[in-house]
Amino acid sequence: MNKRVYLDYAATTPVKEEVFEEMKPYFTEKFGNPSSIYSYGREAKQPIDVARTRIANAVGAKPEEIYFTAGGSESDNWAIKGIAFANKNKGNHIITTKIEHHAVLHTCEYLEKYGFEVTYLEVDEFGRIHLEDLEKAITDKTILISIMFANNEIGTIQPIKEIGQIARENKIYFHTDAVQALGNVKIDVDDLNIDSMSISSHKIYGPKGIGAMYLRKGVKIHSFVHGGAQERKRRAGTENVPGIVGFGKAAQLITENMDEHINHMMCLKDKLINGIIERIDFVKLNGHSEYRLPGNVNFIFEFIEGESLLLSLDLVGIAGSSGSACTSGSLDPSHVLMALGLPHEIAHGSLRLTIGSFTTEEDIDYVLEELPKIVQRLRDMSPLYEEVKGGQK
Amino acid sequence: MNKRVYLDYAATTPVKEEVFEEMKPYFTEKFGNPSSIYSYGREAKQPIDVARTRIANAVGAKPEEIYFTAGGSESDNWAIKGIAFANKNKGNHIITTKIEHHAVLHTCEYLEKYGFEVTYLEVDEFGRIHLEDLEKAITDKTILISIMFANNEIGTIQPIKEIGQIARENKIYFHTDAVQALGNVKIDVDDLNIDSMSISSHKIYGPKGIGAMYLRKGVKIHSFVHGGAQERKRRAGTENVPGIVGFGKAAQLITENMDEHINHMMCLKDKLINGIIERIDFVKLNGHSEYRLPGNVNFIFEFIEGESLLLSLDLVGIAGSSGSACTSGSLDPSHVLMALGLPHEIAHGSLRLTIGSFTTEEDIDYVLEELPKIVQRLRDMSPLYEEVKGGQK
Amino acid sequence: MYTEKVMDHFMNPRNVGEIENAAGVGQVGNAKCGDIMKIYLDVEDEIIKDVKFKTFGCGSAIASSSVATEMIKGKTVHEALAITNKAVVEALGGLPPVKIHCSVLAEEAIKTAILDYGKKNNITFKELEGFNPTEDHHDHEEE
Amino acid sequence: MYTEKVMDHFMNPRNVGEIENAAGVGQVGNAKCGDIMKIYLDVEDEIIKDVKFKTFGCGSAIASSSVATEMIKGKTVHEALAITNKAVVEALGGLPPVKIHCSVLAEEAIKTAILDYGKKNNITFKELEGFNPTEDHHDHEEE
Ligand SMILES: Cc1ncc(COP(=O)(O)O)c(C=O)c1O
Ligand SMILES: Cc1ncc(COP(=O)(O)O)c(C=O)c1O
Repeated sequence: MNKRVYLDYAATTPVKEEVFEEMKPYFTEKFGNPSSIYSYGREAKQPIDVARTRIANAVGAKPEEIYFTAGGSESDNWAIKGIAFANKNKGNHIITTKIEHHAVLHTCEYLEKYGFEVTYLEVDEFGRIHLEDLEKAITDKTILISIMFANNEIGTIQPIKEIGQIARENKIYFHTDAVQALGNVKIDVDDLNIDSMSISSHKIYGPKGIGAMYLRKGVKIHSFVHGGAQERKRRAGTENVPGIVGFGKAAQLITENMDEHINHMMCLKDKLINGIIERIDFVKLNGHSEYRLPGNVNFIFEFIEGESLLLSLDLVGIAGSSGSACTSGSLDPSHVLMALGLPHEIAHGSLRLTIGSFTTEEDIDYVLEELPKIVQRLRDMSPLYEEVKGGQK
Repeated sequence: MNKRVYLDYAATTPVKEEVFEEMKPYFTEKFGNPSSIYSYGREAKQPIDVARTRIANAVGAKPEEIYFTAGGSESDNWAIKGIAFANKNKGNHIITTKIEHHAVLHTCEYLEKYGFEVTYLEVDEFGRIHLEDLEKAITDKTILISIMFANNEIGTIQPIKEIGQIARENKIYFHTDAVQALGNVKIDVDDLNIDSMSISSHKIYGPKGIGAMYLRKGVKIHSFVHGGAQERKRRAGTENVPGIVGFGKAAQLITENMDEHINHMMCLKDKLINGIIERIDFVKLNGHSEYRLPGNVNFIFEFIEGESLLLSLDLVGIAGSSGSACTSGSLDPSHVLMALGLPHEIAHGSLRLTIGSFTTEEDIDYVLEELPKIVQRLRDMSPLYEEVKGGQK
Repeated sequence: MYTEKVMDHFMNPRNVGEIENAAGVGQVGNAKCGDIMKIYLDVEDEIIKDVKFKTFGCGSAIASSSVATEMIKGKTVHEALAITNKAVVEALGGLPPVKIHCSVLAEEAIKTAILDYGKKNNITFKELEGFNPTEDHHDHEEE
Repeated sequence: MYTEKVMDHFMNPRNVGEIENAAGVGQVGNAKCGDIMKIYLDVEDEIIKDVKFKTFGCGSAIASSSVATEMIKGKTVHEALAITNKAVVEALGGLPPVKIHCSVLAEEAIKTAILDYGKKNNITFKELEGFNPTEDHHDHEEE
């Protein structure tokens, strides 16, 4: 295998060269503890302030509303548990959706064991919630609405501004998991009425192991990691200085070039989608045609199973992802595909290809050349396809 | 200022060159998500296994008992909250000490709001707990003992093996914060009867933002970060691959060269301690003479305040740390110094200098040349010293 | 994640296909769980002259089917009935723990096909007493 | 963290020392909280001819004392009494929020010294009506 085509940018992204260059000095040279008052400490503190401002600018927040965490999952856990416990006196009801990332879903399930009640909103066949469902779910005990900005599997974007509006009118805090949205959609926390938001560096060409939580000034929350006075006494632990610097640089780059970046992805995405539909039968595009992340392609290939598809693609150097049960070690296919109302047997055959900064037209051409052959080969082995062919004979 | 002497290795350490070299490829090249099944993912997964094994070897654990976290503070929070909530059916009593790091103390204080009772053991003037106090504190509701391996300010090492023994005999889980001990003291979790342990990479010449929790197989614990299936479903979030690789390498290096490393620090420490005692009046060494971290020097300089001492040292290029209230923005001097029974006014004048791998004899000579002048200068400004001199006249 | 043997059988599966008017056909698993195996047997004098399979499933399901057909081809039905899922796993050089159920499916697909052959020919196999392939063989390891 | 002015006054403090048989001495703060300031005044015809200080405390406490002595030297006691902690902060080019109490201490040390001078000379200062330096001026910002 020589050619390698990476089409899993939604899983993680490479660190951009400029980002890595900016991080470098903070490992071995400017290694001081930012909390220290001497020169080594000051050298490490100032770049944190710069990074915080860059990230704040990327989402229309104030720097002091950005709290660094270890990633999107910690941000989700902190925001949801922290707001829930800090506002328990006001109520114990939380509203979320059935298609959230596990970092939100499993956190909500945990809270259910501690006296909270959670409503998991349904989505339509394209993965969008309906605002009336949200309004109906609100009770006088509702303290938090947590609805993801954009879905990681099918790329569907939710009506965030309207959700924020409803939350605001009902005096309920609104958290959104924007891990997939950052860099791919314009975000302005004020315009969108967002009170709290999770973001993660490694999805925007920054390093892994660093993320942030946006928290609007005044929102009541408990600390998640207790200890030292870092992050305005709200998130303890010696700061991951190089990680923070890298995240900040990545946020700056993605903000500066957002339009171009989105355009680039959109073109390739359309080419890939159209190419697949032209070349392969019995396929179904998952997600929404309009409210969709610019780099997301998610197809069902009937009669075949996702893992064998991924494996075959890997053998020709193409990296994708699947909502197949067999890749996750669980029995059921992705909860997202199930929530769309897809039958189990069909949901097993999904393939997600996500496009990013370094994807080229040639990459897409290569996929459009290889994928049809692979699908055909697997279908020829499938007893389900045999039945269909039989029926057609 | 030209010369720079870093003597704050207990606050953080520079990343060693070999460590950084090993981390490098995982930012821009081998950037895959370790959970993915394709080649990019496998490239990122295998080094995690290597790192886990290296860290396990460093502390006598099995690789599957090591869970990666974002640092020492998260490990402390997770271990203590996770074990407390998971074992609440057995009791609600926790025993710790008055001199723990804030990551333990503030976590315990948080738990006190949720129905837990916490005993904070006293320490003697050298910072050691007395085993009889521990035994007396145990009740039939005690579920967890959390006592730090070695103190970050005064370097005092606790009788960990005996504590573990007592915990074991009473069927109580024993967690230890070994963030300062790792690399400076031999650790074998089996020999020492440790059930859970916090460690942090940036204290052993690894990168910031990564740490680990050791958890003995069979110990009941709740997840802290819920979500994806990473870390055997116990700590969600895309793995910080370069961070993990760096931590693993650092753990390997520190284990291989432990004796040499300890020797190096001990010699310089003794030189520094003796030099200060010879050259400066009205000083007091804090901590224990025998049960002490090999690189820790902590002195009280009477009649002067710690921050002004630190600032003055910084101006001649020496980086140290202080338990002074004025460096932390709080009113009281370090809770550790207070727990030793030092009066407030004296505790304000502490200076911690911690030695590490890159400290040289010349560094110590330089400090011994500069420090006496600085202390004298500040004392000459101090109304408290005036009184003493007055009394001596 | 997979051994070379698994990858070889996945990429170059032996005996893919169907047999028209097969002596015995066995299908196990279901699409809901993400894997279906169908085995066709051609039997003569209790000897498995030919065998083909079709599988819908993950890489290890396909590899398990392939290696299982290879193991029984040319054998007597009794020999084929003696093949356990462990033997399948071994022949593949091992499977990840979460994939062991694929080998179980392969064992059961063979048995089901032989059962079908027996029914069609009024033979009862002692080895199949009490054999009752369940629909759901997933026994994934959970913590 | 500190401005250049602060660092200058910290490293090169003006007017460090004592005045024997001073016209007025004021000491505020306490060692428990980590800062004590002591100011000595030499007053002639209500004019501060000389001023010295001794301070136990952090960098900004020392700098605040130093700049405050500079501000009142040569002034009348009334002019000195008009100096607020804000003026001290400004003269230093600013202080970090957690260090503002140091400037308060400086203001109070001056007032206490003048109060002492007044007592010794039976002068009451209108400006000092109700002045009552507390022991604990820490008003650190907490979240
Ligand atoms: C004893 C001790 N525990 C915990 C910590 C916290 O570790 P980290 O900064 O990696 O969160 C530290 C250091 O800051 C420490 O010295
Ligand atoms: C929507 C969403 N939320 C949360 C996460 C978790 O982020 P992280 O892996 O940085 O913890 C991810 C990605 O894994 C995601 O796609």
